[in-house]
Amino acid sequence: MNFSIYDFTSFNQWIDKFLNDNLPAFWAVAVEMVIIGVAILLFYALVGLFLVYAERKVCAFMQNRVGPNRVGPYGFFQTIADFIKLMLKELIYIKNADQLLFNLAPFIVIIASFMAIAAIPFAKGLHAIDFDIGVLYVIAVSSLGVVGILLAGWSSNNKYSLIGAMRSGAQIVSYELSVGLSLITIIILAGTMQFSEIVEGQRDGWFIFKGHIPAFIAFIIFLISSTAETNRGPFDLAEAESELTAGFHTEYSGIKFAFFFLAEYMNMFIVASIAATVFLGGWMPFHVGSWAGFNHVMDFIPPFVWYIGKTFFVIWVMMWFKWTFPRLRIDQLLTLEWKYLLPINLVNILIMAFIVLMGWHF
Amino acid sequence: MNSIFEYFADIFHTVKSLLTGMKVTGRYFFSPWEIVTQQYPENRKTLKMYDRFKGEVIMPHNDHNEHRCTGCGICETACPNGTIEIIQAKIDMPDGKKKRIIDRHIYHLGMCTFCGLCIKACPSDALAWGQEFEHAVFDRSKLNKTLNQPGSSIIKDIVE
Amino acid sequence: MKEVINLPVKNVEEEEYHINMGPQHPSTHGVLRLVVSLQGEIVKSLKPHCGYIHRGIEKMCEKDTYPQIIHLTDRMDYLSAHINNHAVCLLVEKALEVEVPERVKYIRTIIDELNRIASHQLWWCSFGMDMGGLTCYFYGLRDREKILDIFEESFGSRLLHSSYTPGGLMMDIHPDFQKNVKAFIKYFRKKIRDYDDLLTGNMIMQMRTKGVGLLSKEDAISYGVTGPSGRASGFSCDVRKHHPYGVYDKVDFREILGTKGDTFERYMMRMNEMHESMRIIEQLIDNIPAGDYSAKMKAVLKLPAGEYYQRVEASRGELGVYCISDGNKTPYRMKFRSPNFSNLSALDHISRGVKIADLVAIGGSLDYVIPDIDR
Amino acid sequence: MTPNQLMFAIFSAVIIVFSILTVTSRRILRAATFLLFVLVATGGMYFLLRFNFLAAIQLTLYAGGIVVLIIFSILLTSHIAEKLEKPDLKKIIPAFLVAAGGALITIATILQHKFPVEIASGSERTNIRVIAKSLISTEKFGYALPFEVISILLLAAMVGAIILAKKRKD
Repeated sequence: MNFSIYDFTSFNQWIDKFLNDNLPAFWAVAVEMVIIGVAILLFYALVGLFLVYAERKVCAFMQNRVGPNRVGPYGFFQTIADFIKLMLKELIYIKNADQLLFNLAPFIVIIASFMAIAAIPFAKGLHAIDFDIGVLYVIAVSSLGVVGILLAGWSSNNKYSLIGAMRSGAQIVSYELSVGLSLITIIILAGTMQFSEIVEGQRDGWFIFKGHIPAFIAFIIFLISSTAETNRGPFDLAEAESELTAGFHTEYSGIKFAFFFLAEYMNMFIVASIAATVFLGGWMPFHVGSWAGFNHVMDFIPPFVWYIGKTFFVIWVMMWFKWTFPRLRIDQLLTLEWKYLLPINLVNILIMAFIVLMGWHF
Repeated sequence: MNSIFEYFADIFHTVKSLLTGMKVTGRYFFSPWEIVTQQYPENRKTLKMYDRFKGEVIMPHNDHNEHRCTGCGICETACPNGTIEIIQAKIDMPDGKKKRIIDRHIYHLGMCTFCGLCIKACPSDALAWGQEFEHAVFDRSKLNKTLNQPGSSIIKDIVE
Repeated sequence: MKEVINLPVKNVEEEEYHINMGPQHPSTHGVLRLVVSLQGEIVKSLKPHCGYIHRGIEKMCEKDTYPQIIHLTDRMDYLSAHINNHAVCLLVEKALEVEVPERVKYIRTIIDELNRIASHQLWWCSFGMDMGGLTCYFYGLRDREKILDIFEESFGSRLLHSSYTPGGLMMDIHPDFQKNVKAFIKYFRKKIRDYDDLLTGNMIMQMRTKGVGLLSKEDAISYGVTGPSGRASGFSCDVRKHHPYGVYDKVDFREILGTKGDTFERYMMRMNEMHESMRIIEQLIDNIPAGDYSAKMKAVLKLPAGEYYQRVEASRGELGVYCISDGNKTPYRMKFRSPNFSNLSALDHISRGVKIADLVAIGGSLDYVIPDIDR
Repeated sequence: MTPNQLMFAIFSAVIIVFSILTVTSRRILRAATFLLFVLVATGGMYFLLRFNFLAAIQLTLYAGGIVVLIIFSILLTSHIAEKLEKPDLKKIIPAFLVAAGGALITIATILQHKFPVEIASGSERTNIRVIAKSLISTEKFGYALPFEVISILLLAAMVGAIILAKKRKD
């Protein structure tokens, strides 16, 4: 066995071989699936807990505060305490709600985000499924999450929830377009939808640099529209606190609320990882042309660290958005999408296609 | 043509204004020395209230366990909320006359609105503001305080 | 033939339905209940229901002596507590024909203006929060703390001071008062730029507020909308200018008037008033005359029988105190004309046809304080 | 049993159970939700067959698009307490007969076909590049013309929808 933090391929092959040697084929596959499932679930939970903590610290520092600082050093275990509290909290029974859908909704939301994380490459060889349609798959799966929000809003039998759900429906359906189109801009440049190939294509330079201005514009549009698609401020109309109390999850409590909460942060993590992978080179280190020494130092940093660093940078930018801007109104939200983002995006795709045709990219 | 120009001018202005806002939050994010939060229980030792801080009404006693309150009841009438209750006792003076003195000066902290009228009204300056501010208790009856300490007496030179 | 599938025909887009905003709702800034009838997201009409924290302050005044009334007026509009106190003090002084020392007038004016700034800072916080920008809340509170520290140093408490008495002040200002106020103004002039960068200049905020919640001058007058909200519509209603009290007749300040009367104008009125208040303070702070901090008053104040009215410019509008005295030490009847009550009455008129999000913004721009409405 | 067979069994069971639930549920939003499960399971079936592109399109269009649209319109039109009326027997029987007849014909047709035991290696067929190339190819078996025709049709539909929506306003 040859374990290396720079390339997990041989490690994975070793596990695969070990299982196949010792178990019948069916059980080998089953055990592999369980291992991957548990690993992703663990990662999911840990990242979710950390993101909640990070969000609180980031917003606290932006607001001249200290943030959580009571539970553990620098309040590091605050989210774990919150999680325990949410687990122990009573699940309020809503009398006139549609119980089946009410209970189902948080699961749909969390399953959708859980499915999307499977296609994301964390490092070389650390990749659950490497679809040839990776980007399309992620777009497809993440579009399922809105169903959960709609169901939650409707089945709570609460007017605030219903308004929140309707806003969210209009918002996500229209912003999916921009997310898709801005990714298509890069797909044109990369010539593939497979995540591993997209990352590999950025070995000699990240796409955001390779694609000149159109790639940068696509990145900005992706940031804006993915912020909207994950229902985060300033696009948090679905749960607009000052207008709709808590929007679609007004009636949820305890662990069901925690699911929504976790799913929101994980969706943020997923779109940030896509942004990191597609625009910022995924786990590829940062290289500058012919500076061999510099490039060598960059290579020394493990790919997983590169991936996590880029992802958290994008997440930090999204948090920065949220804690700076006031919320948009629903009509402004749609104006932004249909009048600004979509036309710019379409023109951007054309320019990118032209650049690729002429071979002007690096 | 003009409308196209406006379209892009709009985008430019919006982006500029948004970046201005982001500059503010971004600057504070990277300047943690500007944090204004006080970490309360930790800074208890260094936390100092202003001299005039109205924490609660107290009755200062001197070293001989003496106070200045004559029990006249002016503070009781001055108080708008009925926070102060004066319970008087009668003692026999050496010259045979009966004299009324203070038995208990009861102060209901839970009802006090800290208006300061009692302190202002007191003719013998028996009352003052205390600096104590940690008033939280589990039992409401603990908020009913007797201001004159047990066994205390009035300072001799106070003339009624 | 009977229809088998009875497809529901009710259409939320067309049907009018009601939601209760409040008494427990983040945007009503307290326990106010707005019964909003909506069509989709459009507000058709709304009905404010007040009285959830009615405490009977006017009735309570009838059993209290005049110095005691002061501490009740703190608790009406708790954000401009000093200004409320000032109204009652002026009323008593007017009735008793007491001339208060010049020093008291100066100090009262400075403190009133500081209080106005503090109140507008808190309004800015909560307006930002209503718009969804939570960071505003902390910046506003951060700067407000400085003013509250100044108050605490001089008068011992931060929010409800009761530091004015008929005839003067409860206690003299702290020796450091002038130094601290000047330091604050220097500090705040720098920090108010953050406010402009973060919210005023922000395009999202401007798009959400410009042209929304229009209140014409005529309507402002007929609804009795005063203060910054009224002045945004061009209704010149600044009591400080028209019926000066304190030393407002000696200072040079502008009555800021708007023209359009939309949410953004109401926002700008308060932002500009903060600058104007700082100007007033700067003119006065170095010229506080020496002297007594209170006029000689009788131990028991008895107003001559009659009716008295005194108005002041509170931070949300014109506060009027109307008092009937029958010559006793307690008033026969006390009536407060609170600015928020009148301002709230215009809410239905100006928010018809706007979206829920706009209703929240309009509510924030009217800046109502519920204890003042309910009294 | 291979894992593929197990997954096939799971997906088929999900499809059958939720299809029946979809048509028998009397709450309309529940029916729509069950339909979502059916469509997602169908997408899973495509993944099983390694028709990755088709599976993703199934998820995007049917599960993410059409079901969301259905749910969204239900949200706007129906109230939570509403239930569909119980259909009477007179209508159940013919409906059942028609459905059973359709199923019989389909099954009979499928059974006539001889399925090869081996799964076709088929990397050529499902390769995303091949699909993309044939979509925009103008040669024989190219889909450029149908693609453009459909886009014009969709454009016309969109314009029509906008006009219809505008008319209702005034």
